[in-house]
Amino acid sequence: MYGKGLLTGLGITLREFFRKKATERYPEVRPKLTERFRGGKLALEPEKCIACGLCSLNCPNGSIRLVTVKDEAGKRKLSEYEYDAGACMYCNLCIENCPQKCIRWDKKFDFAGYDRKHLIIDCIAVANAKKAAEREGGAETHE
Amino acid sequence: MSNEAVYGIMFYLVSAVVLLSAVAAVTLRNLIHAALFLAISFVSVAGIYVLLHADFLAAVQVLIYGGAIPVLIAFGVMLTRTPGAAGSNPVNTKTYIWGLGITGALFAVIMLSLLKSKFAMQGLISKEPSIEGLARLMLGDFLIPFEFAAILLLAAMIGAIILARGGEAK
Amino acid sequence: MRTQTYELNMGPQHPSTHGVLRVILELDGETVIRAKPVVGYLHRGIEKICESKSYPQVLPYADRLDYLHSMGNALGLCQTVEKLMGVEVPERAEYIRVIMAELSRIASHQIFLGSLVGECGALTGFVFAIRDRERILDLFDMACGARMTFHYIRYGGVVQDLPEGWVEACRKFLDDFDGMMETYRNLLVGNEILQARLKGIAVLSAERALAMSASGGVLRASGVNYDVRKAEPYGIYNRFDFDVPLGTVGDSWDRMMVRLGEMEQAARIVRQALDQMPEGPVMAKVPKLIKPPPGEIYHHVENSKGDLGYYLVSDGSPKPYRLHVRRPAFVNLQLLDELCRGYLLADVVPILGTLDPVLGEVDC
Amino acid sequence: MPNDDILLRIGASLRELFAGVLPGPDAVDVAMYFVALIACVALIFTNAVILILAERKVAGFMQSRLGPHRLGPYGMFQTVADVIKLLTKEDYRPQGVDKWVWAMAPVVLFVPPVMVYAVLPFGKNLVPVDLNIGIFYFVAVSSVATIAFLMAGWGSNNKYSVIGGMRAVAQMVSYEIPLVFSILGVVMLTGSLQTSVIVEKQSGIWFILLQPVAFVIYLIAAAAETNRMPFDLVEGESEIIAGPFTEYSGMRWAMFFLAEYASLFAVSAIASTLFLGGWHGPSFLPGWVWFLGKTYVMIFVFMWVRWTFPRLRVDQLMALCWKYLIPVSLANILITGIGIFAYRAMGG
Repeated sequence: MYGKGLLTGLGITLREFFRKKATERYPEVRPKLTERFRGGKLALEPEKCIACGLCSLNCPNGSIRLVTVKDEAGKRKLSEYEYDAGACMYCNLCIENCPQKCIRWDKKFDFAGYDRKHLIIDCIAVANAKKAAEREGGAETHE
Repeated sequence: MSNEAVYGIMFYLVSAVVLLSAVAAVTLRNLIHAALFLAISFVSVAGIYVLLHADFLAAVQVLIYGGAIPVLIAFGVMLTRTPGAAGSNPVNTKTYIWGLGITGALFAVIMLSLLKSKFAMQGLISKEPSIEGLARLMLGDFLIPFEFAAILLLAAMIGAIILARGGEAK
Repeated sequence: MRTQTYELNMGPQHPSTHGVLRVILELDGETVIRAKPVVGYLHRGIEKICESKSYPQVLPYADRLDYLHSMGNALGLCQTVEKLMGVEVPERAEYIRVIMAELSRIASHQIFLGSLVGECGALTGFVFAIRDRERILDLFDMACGARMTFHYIRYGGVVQDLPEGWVEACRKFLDDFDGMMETYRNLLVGNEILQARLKGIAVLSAERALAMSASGGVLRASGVNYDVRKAEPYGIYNRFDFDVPLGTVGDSWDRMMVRLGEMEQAARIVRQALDQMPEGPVMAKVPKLIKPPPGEIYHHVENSKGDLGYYLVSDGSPKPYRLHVRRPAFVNLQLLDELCRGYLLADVVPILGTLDPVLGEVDC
Repeated sequence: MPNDDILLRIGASLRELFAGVLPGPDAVDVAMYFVALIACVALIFTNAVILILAERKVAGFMQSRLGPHRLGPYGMFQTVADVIKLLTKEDYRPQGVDKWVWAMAPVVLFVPPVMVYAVLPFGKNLVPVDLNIGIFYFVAVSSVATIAFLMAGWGSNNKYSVIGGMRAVAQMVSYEIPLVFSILGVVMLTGSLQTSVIVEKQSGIWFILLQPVAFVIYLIAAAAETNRMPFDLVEGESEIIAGPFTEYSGMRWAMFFLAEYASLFAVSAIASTLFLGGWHGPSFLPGWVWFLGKTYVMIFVFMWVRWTFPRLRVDQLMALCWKYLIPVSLANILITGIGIFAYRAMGG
């Protein structure tokens, strides 16, 4: 009969009306991130880093900029490590190619800002600030 | 203030709107604006009907003219050539005199016939619902003309459809 | 009455042109006389970028071609490079690749269905499709940590084995999938208004479809039985038992129903793959520095949009000398003008929807 | 017990108050009309605020979303915030619009729903203006809305808007006919156009049972008249973006929404008047509560349909009207006439 499809359609939407909803109240209910989640910013552990530059070399977009200096013993040392989230493709190649496993995703994905500059992150400073905060109170910082 | 005075003031106000918007409708250069003023004119005529306690007629006036004016505008839009509607309703000043003459003659004819004829319900405001009397007249005394009018309208409609289709075939 | 035609710019900012497509419509009243698609508003020069990147760096860009079927794009590119290098992919990786590509196909067709009916006005159908697609994205998120640009399939296999509990989650999704299809059928397919909107609209004959080198659902809706997975089975597709849904008329309705059928067939393939999947390594021995031998190769796969081909020229260096992508959405989109002529303005949007262009792929 | 009705008591005390201040009964009547007008406008505004939230909630719930939920409990103040935002927006006039036509369109569109509210029978003795041609007045006044859409469409000087305006004419002029014909069935049963009389006659049996076909036709035609799904071709946001509304912003744009929801309420109220027994209902609640309840049920039905169906195409829309609805409604009138005749012949 003509109109049967219309009525079944109405039935479906009415049933949905009383069902549990699929969406969440976002800022209060945080999404559960999976273990392998790629997102947020790069978190660096500067003392583990050997300044080999493989992460920067493997990055398709050149979103990692690092500067190395030679110390007294002639060993290469990291002096600057900048990560530009605005240019990042989140392809994971930097992390996969790190021989020391000293970079990882911090998974804090909500870092929208009003300026492009906010997307460029000085990873060494962030790591130091985090360490300082841990030394202070042991509490996790949420920058 | 007596009721009659209020009705008088209202009558002249509404009449002024009717006449002024009618003048605007014939003089404005923009077809769309002209049609809109025509709508105002027609709808305000309904106001006069309301003052005369002819509610049904007023509603009919609004329905017919309020509903039909958009079609008129639509035709105006369709017939208007780009660019713009600014000069879409050209007014030929040379025919002013003709227009005035014809209007005057028509006005005279209507006035004469109005003055000559005698009205059955002169000066009487009927408290009876106007629609019932109308129904009795249309479906009783004047049934045959009423039905003839219906047939005429049907024929006109069919004719219009045929004309429109013919234009498509070309 | 003499009438005038007029031009109407649909897009590039228009709610239903699937991104930044611009269509210049020539209309007589509401009847379409000409519909000229103007592409290039999302052009990123991916083919050119790829010439200056090493092979591993090229791979993430493949995800960004047809971002609704990323897994399929990556699969095609990986198989192209593997074919040139002669790499043997481990069994388990092959199965995972098929599962991912087919799940991605379902997700892509859900977007197709949702956006098509959403453009016809049934927004609830759109939201239902998006909601159900979310389940697939959750599976991808579990496997590789991303929901859109996965970068999961790599040269020589897949980057990581499936995590704990993934197979069960996938089976659970497949169980629910029949219910989802049932909802689509009841809410959308059975709806008489939608049928009236799509049936008999924009009929594409098999000859024209072949002449315009259409592919994918657009071609099969016209009744041409051509599916790369059947015609030239790549990977392990010859091990699965699945049908190729075909249309009979070639109208918008058939183009929609073919895609719905493909979703079910994809689910069937995923079920078989989950059952047959062996244990083992997921990555072949591939050198760190990928340098295919000099030569050229063409490889094509059946993407959700159609026949996706990669033409790769290698000069033996770690960067591709030339990579050309045959983008099915781009090829299908050229049918828009032909299909729209003589139909109404309101038909343009569903016709565009059934051609299913993804602007990331069209403009590349 | 109509005197227990709180609204009637308020009305009576107001009348007493005016009688003490104003000279003559005519002046008191006029004052009471003004009170009714103000009440109607207040109803329109509060109702629109409620209905916009309700629509968004209904849409959300049917799409397995939560709908607005940020502002206030269950997002109750969302529309209030929206209204404030729209009011404080810049009054922006695009270049090249037909200034007066464009600016007047939202105002003209707002007139018909306000005028229709005058004849809605909110309860026994609670009709703002109990015209003896009430239903016909509703039809006549609501036909003016077409002009407003066309004004907006033409005045915007935008091709999308003109297409929308032309669609509005074709659609609303056509669907007026089945709308009137479906109402006619009820009018034939009652022999009156007065809304209060129509409701009065339904004390025994609701007319939806006697005129089910007319009810369905009325629903379809009313949805088309108010430009709601599946007949929202005038807006058709996937083809012509928003049709006549494309070039409006701020409060002018909000006026379109106010008018849309006001007329949605109006057609729903007329539906409950004509077919659902108006204020009749078990007497533990006052009549106007029943009336509003039935009206809101009708509104829910309209929303439900909107969030389920796709949109028709313009030729299908016209075909539905001229090829199906009008013949069926004419047949309905004929059958109703025969039915009444047979009923009388049997000595009913």
